[in-house]
Amino acid sequence: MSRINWKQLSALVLLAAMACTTLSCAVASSNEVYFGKTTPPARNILRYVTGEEPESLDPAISNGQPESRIYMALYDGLVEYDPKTLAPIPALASHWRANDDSSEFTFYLRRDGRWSNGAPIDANDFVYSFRRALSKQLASRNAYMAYLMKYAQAYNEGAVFVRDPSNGKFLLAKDFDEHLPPDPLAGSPVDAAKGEYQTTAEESQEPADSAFHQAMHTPLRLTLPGDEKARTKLLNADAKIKEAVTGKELVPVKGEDIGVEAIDKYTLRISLTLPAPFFVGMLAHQVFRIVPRQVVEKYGNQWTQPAHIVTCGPFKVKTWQAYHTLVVERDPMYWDAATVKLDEIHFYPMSDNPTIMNQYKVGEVDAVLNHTVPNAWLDVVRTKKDYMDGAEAAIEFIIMNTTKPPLNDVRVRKAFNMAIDKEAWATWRKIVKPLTAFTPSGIFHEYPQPKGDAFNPDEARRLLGEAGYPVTKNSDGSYSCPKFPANQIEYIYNTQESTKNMVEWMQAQWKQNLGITVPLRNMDWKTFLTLRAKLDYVGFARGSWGADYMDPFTFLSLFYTGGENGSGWSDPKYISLLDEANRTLDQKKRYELLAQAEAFMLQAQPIIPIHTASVNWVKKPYVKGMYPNAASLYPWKFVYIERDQAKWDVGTPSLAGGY
Amino acid sequence: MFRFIIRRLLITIPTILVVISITWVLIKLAPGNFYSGEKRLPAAIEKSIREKYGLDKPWYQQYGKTMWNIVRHLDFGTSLRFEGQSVNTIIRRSLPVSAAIGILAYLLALIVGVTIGSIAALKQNSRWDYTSMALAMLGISVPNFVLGPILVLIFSLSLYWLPPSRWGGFPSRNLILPVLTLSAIYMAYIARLTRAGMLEVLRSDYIRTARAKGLSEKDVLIKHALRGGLMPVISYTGPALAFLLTGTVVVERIFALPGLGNYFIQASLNRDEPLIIGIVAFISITLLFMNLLVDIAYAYLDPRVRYH
Amino acid sequence: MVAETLLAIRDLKVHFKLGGDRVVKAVDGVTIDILRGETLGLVGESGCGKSTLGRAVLRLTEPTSGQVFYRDRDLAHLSGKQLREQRRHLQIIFQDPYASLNPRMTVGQIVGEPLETFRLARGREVEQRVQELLETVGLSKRFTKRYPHEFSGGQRQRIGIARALAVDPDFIVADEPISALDVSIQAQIMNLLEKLRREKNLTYLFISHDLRAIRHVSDRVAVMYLGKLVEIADAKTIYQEPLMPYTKALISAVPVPDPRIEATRQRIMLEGDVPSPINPPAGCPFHTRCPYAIDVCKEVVPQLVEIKPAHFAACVRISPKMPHIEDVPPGAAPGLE
Amino acid sequence: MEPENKISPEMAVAEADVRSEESGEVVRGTSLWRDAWRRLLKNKLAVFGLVVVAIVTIASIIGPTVIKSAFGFTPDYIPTNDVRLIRSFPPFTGPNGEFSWAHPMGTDNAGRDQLARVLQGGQISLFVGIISTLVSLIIGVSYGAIAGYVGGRVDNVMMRVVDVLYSLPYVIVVIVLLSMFRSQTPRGQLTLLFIALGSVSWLTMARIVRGQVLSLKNQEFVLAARATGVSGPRIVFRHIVPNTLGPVIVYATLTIPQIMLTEAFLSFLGFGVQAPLASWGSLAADGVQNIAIFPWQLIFPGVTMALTLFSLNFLGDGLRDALDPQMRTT
Amino acid sequence: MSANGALLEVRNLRTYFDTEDGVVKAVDDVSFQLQRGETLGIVGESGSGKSVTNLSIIRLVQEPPGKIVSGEVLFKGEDILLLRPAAVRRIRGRRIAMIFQDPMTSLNPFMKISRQLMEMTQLHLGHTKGQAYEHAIRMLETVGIPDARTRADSYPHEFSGGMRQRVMIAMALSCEPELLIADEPTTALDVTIQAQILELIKKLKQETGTSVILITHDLGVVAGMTDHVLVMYAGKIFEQAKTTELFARPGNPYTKGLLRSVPDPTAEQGKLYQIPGLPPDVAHLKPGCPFAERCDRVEEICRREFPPFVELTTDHHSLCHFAHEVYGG
Repeated sequence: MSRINWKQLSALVLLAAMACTTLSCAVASSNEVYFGKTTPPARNILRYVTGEEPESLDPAISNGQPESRIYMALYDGLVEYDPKTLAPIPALASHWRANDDSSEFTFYLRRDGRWSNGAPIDANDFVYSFRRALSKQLASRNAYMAYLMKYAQAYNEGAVFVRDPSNGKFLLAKDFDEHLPPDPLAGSPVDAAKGEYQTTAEESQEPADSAFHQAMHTPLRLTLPGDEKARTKLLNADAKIKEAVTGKELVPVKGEDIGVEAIDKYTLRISLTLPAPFFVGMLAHQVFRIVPRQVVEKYGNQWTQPAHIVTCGPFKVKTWQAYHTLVVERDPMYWDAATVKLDEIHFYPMSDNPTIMNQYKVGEVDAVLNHTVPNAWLDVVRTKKDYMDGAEAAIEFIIMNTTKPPLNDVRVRKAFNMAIDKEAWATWRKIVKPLTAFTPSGIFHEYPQPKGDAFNPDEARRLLGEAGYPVTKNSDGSYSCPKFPANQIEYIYNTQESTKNMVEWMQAQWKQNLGITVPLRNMDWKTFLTLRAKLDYVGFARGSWGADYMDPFTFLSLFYTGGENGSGWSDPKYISLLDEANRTLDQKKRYELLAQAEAFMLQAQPIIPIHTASVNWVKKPYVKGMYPNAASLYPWKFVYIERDQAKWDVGTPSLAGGY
Repeated sequence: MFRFIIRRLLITIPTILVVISITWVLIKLAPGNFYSGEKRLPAAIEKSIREKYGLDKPWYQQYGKTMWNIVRHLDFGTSLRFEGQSVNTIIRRSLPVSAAIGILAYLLALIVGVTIGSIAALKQNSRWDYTSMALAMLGISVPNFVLGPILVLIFSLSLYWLPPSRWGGFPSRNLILPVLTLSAIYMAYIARLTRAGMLEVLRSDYIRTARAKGLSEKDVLIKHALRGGLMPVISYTGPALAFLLTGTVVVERIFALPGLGNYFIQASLNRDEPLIIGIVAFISITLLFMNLLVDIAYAYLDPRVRYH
Repeated sequence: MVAETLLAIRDLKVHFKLGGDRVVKAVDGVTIDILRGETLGLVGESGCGKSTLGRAVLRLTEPTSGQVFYRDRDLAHLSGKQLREQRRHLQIIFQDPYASLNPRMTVGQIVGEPLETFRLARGREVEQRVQELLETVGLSKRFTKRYPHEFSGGQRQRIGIARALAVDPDFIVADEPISALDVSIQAQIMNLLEKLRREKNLTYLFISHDLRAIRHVSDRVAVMYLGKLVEIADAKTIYQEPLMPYTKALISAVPVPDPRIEATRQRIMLEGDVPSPINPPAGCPFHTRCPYAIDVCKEVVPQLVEIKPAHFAACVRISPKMPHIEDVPPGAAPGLE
Repeated sequence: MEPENKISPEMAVAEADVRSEESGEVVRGTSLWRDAWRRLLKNKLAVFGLVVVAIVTIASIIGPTVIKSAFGFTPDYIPTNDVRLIRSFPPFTGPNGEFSWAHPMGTDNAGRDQLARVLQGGQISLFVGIISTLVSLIIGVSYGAIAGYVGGRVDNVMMRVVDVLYSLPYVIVVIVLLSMFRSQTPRGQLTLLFIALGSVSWLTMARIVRGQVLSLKNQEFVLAARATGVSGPRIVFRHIVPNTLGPVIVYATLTIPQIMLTEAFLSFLGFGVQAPLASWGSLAADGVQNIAIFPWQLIFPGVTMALTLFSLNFLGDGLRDALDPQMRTT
Repeated sequence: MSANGALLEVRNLRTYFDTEDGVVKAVDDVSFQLQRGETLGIVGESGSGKSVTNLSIIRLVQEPPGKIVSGEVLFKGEDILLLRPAAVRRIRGRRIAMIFQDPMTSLNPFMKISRQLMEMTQLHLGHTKGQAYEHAIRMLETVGIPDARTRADSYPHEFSGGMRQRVMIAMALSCEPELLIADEPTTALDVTIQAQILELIKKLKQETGTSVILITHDLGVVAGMTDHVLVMYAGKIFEQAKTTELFARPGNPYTKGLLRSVPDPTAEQGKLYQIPGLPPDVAHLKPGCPFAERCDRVEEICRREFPPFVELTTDHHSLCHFAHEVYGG
């Protein structure tokens, strides 16, 4: 029946294939200085790809990176990140003072701060915003970032104070907990701290020593869970507290109890539970950026809708089309409006990396978010002058479930660690640094980062043998470990192209050096998180973490838990070392203690460090003022479009020097 | 006919409620929460979040509340992930995008597919027939996540003719590539269905009658054959259009379009319960409605069915 | 000679519900005895319910009401299992030789299946029995491995007959068995059926719209119109002396293969079509087309009456005293008296 | 008298045929299948499809072994001991850009041989496609046949169930399925994937079969079977279902590509085959990411997949025509 | 006009079909002529080539697989087979009209009856819509459709079989064709309806003087309707004669067998005569007479040699080695 010449068909297929080949080769071999078009946009607008669709424009709500970049355009805090170093620079606070042990801070606000609706900004806005961010009703996922403030955690958790109705006195924490770290503020009562502040002429009026301030310097009160069930359980477990609490009155911790106080309209005082020299650095975080009280109270959770929203950053919302574009425009009310150079920023929520790169290449966007250049593209893109990379305050590691055999044996964990050639991995991954510790390398300069075990396959095999899984060498030079129950373990990871490459690589290493093939299992992000959090896996799980703030503690705190860290590993010694470090005022000493803790943890090996990540993105050469800083955060007011080709960035802009 | 429509609509309601209920159960069974992240939240915050969204209530209360709001007010609630955004608003916002792409793609598929299919049927077993059917099969064999990027590579990255992605409003040049990508497979199916339908009709007695009347081949085809030959395409249109209208995840993702499909897949991955339920309910309503519409259209186009 | 009644059909009704309130009264109160060893011809135009009647007798279509007695058991009210047992004795041959054989089964499977269902044979016996059956109906025993599509219409009809014979039935409903066949083959099949009847002492209900064939194969003929039997008589009588006006018209409409007869024949031409069984006319179902209809016919439903010995007709305008309608005075309805 | 005249006229037909059979003048296929096969072979496109599918299948099965013995690497072999080799080399290119037979399809990002991966992907894709199609075939055909045959209220309810399942969020179903029934072994994962894919793709099949059954169940051969006392289930599965073969085969051949594409989409979401195993779909999905830089990563799996699906379609159409008994009657 | 003044003359027509089984010679060397005002019956069993013959006349054979291999179809002296397609289309429906067997499927189910009728006159007579509509109503009334005006806008499925066949006839006669080809027009109908339709064709033929070719397998129909008969078997004309002559003195064993195997309701019943065996497989014809295998007076020569077309009288021909013997005996 068929008279067709099927050669025509195959010709058709071949033709299509050849067309693809030619075209794509043409694309790949383009020998240009930059990746794609470099025509600046006609208007003074930056088109930036932010990543996932922002969850909300309310800075207290979301803990995501895409959102944090948007919040930096819309909201100001006491301080802002330095565009290169990420150190705190003055924002709504023109300057600030800390007490001797960095447990109490006073911020002096600039008087020209204004909301986008023209209303002035004063200290009460901060007090309101902090209390709101910590309120149970808001249930902010970032609230823990503010736990350093006195009673903030108690308030956020809905805890209660215990008051003796007879004398009105509160029970104190120190009476019931010997391990409690000393209370820095209580140790320095206000009376004894005359001249706490070195006031400048501008602030000649000494801030009144309020009752609240007094209260902050009284010994830490005892707090008990607000939830009756949890409280009863706790009381039943501790006869001493139970007895003390009996007949006493329970007073809920209120927002007013948190250690933040508007001394006057333009002076804000924050009292902490612990000394925290890095605290000012944390204050640029989104959870500390302020929201407009009137608008929030008027519109409830609808206040961020473009029709209602009032902001305080260099830009304000112009239009918002979800999953498409958020347009923000220069806010003339902004106190530093003179510095703001862009007329508008268009934030594009996009998450498929090749799609983003295509968009960038044809010149439809000017800059993209971090980790956008696919690994395989690096060979081509890295040679271009608009490619950005640099050290990142983020690490990649493997978590092991230490509660289930065979990885409950530290020798086995160490063996798997030593069997990975991280140098080779980093060479292949091209832009990362091999890591043996749990804190990123080259980020915290004075931190005496400990060294974990290095690549040592012989030792790895020996350790495995010692643990009862002898590794034998085959005639062809490969290894095998027949006793190891490889089929009962797995390596779980979330779906992501770059991760897949990595786990395959690790699997290959283990196979090559130990003769063990660990089955890989990928799954969607939420499933992965749940399994890992519940320790509902045997073997290995992917782990990665980027700094919340610029201190090693942001990493080490991942294991500052009772084991809810995906590995099941927890050790009181580790926790007490960290506690001790955080009590230590001397930065150098503190770092030493942190390093001790890290070294201790590395010995226990609940994780296998892989690499310190690297910032990895592209921006057009005409975009100036954006730097490949360690957290990929950009204070937008410094960003501008440079039309003079001579002043374009050729290569990665330097992170040193001023801006 | 009227009674038929009413009866079908009445059946639709319990169907959709069952769909919603099963979806609800599935979401509850799926591991993870909308708020879970790389670093585990402190237990107290987790508890506050659960209280805030009523997730601490017993399951029957949660279920009851969800269903009641839907039944009583057609209110699917507020997205969990997108604070303060109501599901109804999100659907209203994203539907036009999906619909524009979907309808254009289907129209294109219809025009090209019917033309190709008719030619193939008329010139059965000729070179025309084989070439067009080979093209149609190519359309079925090449996944759209491959076709899309290839089109982008050619028309955007190499020739710089068209934008590679993103929504540009309606109408705009941004529509061309996603519409092409999306329509390819439908085009292929329609071409095949048309060919099969036309072949069957062309063999039928009444076409012989039309020829015996002295009508030209063109008139035979257009006046007599096309209507009957397109009946299979009509019945295919219902589900096809419903899925097209409600977005195709892959194309919306490749081209970064703010459509329903994109929302849906993200909502599923984010475990955004109200949003998932809302979109599922919307899709099933559309699906059932489209099927009904097709049945009505069928009845309208085929007088034999109309009077039954 | 009093022949034994094999099958007694009593007031059998088959009504199909359509959408809404519409009901098709396909078979509407049929009562008739089928005698052992006879061929009862059932004739009528398409849509008159003759096939439905044939199928309802075997309960291939569920009767709405009425009884079908076979060996004192009411087939119409048997349970599924009992009914399947009875199927051994009652078989059917279908009209369409293409549709009635499963195209995906071999002849051996088609004919052998009833044997296996009723466990009448096992293993090699089945094969042997199938071959015997094929030979009985005039086919080569080598055909067992072949598929229906390899056969012509006549051969297929023979396969259908072999299948019906496999269980050694008493009674066979032949539902238009020759309508779809070529003229030269029709004669073959009719002769085969006749031969089998003689040899196996079968009883047939022979359904056809072809009056010439019915006349040839039947002992008695029943004429059906719109779900009702309107005339029953032996074959010769009904052709030579039809009583009911419808039967008269029917017989006069049959073309005779002889130009001389055709040239001179007077036809009774009926007006219009058979009315729809969905809303059959009140009174006599035939009154809408009957040249002899009077007002009474629109109201009274005529009963089958033995007008002449062993000759029943349902028409109010005739009676045993006045059997010929041509003789009845205009406007009179002797059947009502 | 001639011996022929002794034969009764009824027997003449049989005799005539026997005669012609003995003289060997009439040659007819003895089985539907052989007949179908013969007609399939006459259809050039179908033969082309058959040949391609056969070649691809055989190559997929034995290919990886052959490559291993010839070059020493497996589809998941990452040369981690020599980082220079962990790169995506173009086809027929060695580590220093010289011509080499080692990787006729080039290598992927991790330096793995593409040919080996494409062949192994073929194993998975064909296996997934065929097994899941079978699953959907078994469920869909049984379900549709029962609904259509029983009819009435049962049919109504069963079809409403299909409506409901049609509307269920596919992604979530898969998430729940895969997380509720976990398996550590790659094989167990694959089995789950089959079930997940098959269990969602049977719906259309059920509808098609139901429609067919509705029109078949009043056919005379079904009545004949009932008349000879054949039981309900036997009627459905012996008499009716085999006759739905034509549309079922066509739809099944359309299901295979759909399932392969769905599998690729699931891989894209992270529910597909587990690395380092790969399917054509996942290879193509990975390759698409690098289309502008390493086109061979897309072209080889993509073209292989498209060619195979292409051929399967032709084969399916050919099978449908060949198996349609009505095609025989002119 | 052909020399002898016939309206239609078919000469040596051959129409072959290319099938998987081989070449089917559906019509093989068929010649006949039809006089103006005459009714010609073509009788034959299925597959005998009677329908293909007539489809070939107006070139409606599906091509492929069919092909008119050779021959002439002279319609008023003009060879239709040589005309351009457009010219053939002007003949179809206008001068030669056809009615098909199955009225249920031969009308377009998607189109109103009126439109299907109007199409004819609009196309061939250049009627305006209004004219065509009126004409359609008149035609429907002519063929005896009650309430033609109200029913004209119905769809075919709303009509019964008999009514549809009337519509087909109305349509065929719309342009007053010179030749009407009725291909088994009553096979799908009941006897009482068949009688009506045949009567109608007879009546209309008398009124319009149209020539008719009536294709049927029913010898009874032929007996009552036709002037001349062709008997076809295996793509050949086996016998041709005046109707009365053919029935009275068939000159071919096949015709004879056919006549004897039809039960005659008027005659006394005996055992029915039957032609043994099956119609031949036209794709695999053996040499010799195609009927030889089934013939009761077969002789050696019949299996070996193709029979001659014997002229029994000027008007009576038979394809048989022993035509004279059969005719005489």
